[in-house]
Amino acid sequence: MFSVAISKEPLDVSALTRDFPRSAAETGAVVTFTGFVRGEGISALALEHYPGMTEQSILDSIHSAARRWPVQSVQVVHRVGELAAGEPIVWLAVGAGHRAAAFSACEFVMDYLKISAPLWKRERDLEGNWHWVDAKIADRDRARRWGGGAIA
Amino acid sequence: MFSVAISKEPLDVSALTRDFPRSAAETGAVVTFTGFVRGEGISALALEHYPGMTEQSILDSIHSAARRWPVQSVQVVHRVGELAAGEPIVWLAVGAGHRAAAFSACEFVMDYLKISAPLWKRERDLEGNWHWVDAKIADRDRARRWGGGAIA
Amino acid sequence: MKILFFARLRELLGSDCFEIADADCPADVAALRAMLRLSVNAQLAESLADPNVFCAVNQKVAGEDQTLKSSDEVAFFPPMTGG
Amino acid sequence: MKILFFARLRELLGSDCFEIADADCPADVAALRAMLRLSVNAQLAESLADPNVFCAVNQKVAGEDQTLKSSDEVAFFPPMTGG
Repeated sequence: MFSVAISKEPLDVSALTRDFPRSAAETGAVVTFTGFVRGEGISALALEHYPGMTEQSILDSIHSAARRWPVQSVQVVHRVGELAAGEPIVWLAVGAGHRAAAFSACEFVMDYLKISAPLWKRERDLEGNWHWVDAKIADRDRARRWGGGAIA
Repeated sequence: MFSVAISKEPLDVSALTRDFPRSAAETGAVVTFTGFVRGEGISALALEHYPGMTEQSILDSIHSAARRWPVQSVQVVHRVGELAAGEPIVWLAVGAGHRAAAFSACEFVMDYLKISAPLWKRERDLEGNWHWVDAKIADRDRARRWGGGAIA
Repeated sequence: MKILFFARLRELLGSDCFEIADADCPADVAALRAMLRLSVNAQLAESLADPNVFCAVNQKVAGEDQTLKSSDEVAFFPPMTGG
Repeated sequence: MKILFFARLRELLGSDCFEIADADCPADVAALRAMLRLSVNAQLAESLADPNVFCAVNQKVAGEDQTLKSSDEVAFFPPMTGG
């Protein structure tokens, strides 16, 4: 059960957590990641995506993770549009039999989402001016830890 | 904000997720782990603890993680008593500025909780007989990945 | 043939797409970049020359030598900053 | 002086604690294990000889040479299986 959604509405992390699919017989571990807008020096954040390609790209990262670790369910919801400080940007959950697979797959999908999903952030500074956020070299290096051909 | 609780009542993971402390200015990442009773071949699970030592031991693991990574808040709630298949056993959340610290600290605390917190599982098989669960060598090896002196 | 632009590139273009006649469809991505650089403002032209600016063909990131046909969906965008 | 037992060891003892006279308080953990092995059933005695069975003194895991006094809280338990 792999699912990806792009949402213009605020993410209800508590409801997503409650409804995340699990098997009472087989799911021993669920790892979630939630990314939030950090309000340091900014008054708002806006996210733009490439409809269709963004969803497919995240799904590709999930399938790539599922070939590496025995995961049962993976769900990603990514916010777009304008967000205030403290709002969730992205929620990701991985269900697996055991925790090692759940932790690794969750971190892997986030690392690849960061460098491969067409999403772009702009920040509004405290004077009200919008600036595009530069991509981080560190994100690319982090994703490379997992070795080559990860998205293939 | 580090907190540890042992609960005789079922864990409400959704409410715990909703109430987990965050700073709108500084928290960019929250990683959670939830462990569940896997129902394969068992009809129930029971957990016993050492009141006082169990809480302190988990808190020691949290402090040890906080010395290694810049985390802002860590919360652990561990269930004891009798549980049915599919019920959460443990919930752990880590809030940090960035995801790398949140992922590492979350996995570290789980690894150390497994080998250092006085908690013991019994399983009831499908015939109704209770059996103590043996400790896994793999858990010890997993915790050792983090290097020596981790709990010191 | 519509060429889509996203984020900073869209702002530089002042529009989210740029049209070229189907008959003018270039042979590959490199040729498309070269053609576009002659038609857009200096700042966007500079961005199109940047190897860190991606080209996607039919919603997959494409290399410079990927061949093009006029029915392809082509897009240019800067490095991703989601998550 | 009360010695606490948990999990499988508690079941083998048939009780969650074992009392010894304060005056009989052994010098260290190794001496306590040896003393207890003479007082309990064979299965529990075997477990107490197992180096994988932990001894905690005042709620901290203790080595065999840790000295004891009669006011210490001492506990024995098998390897942990929580989480």
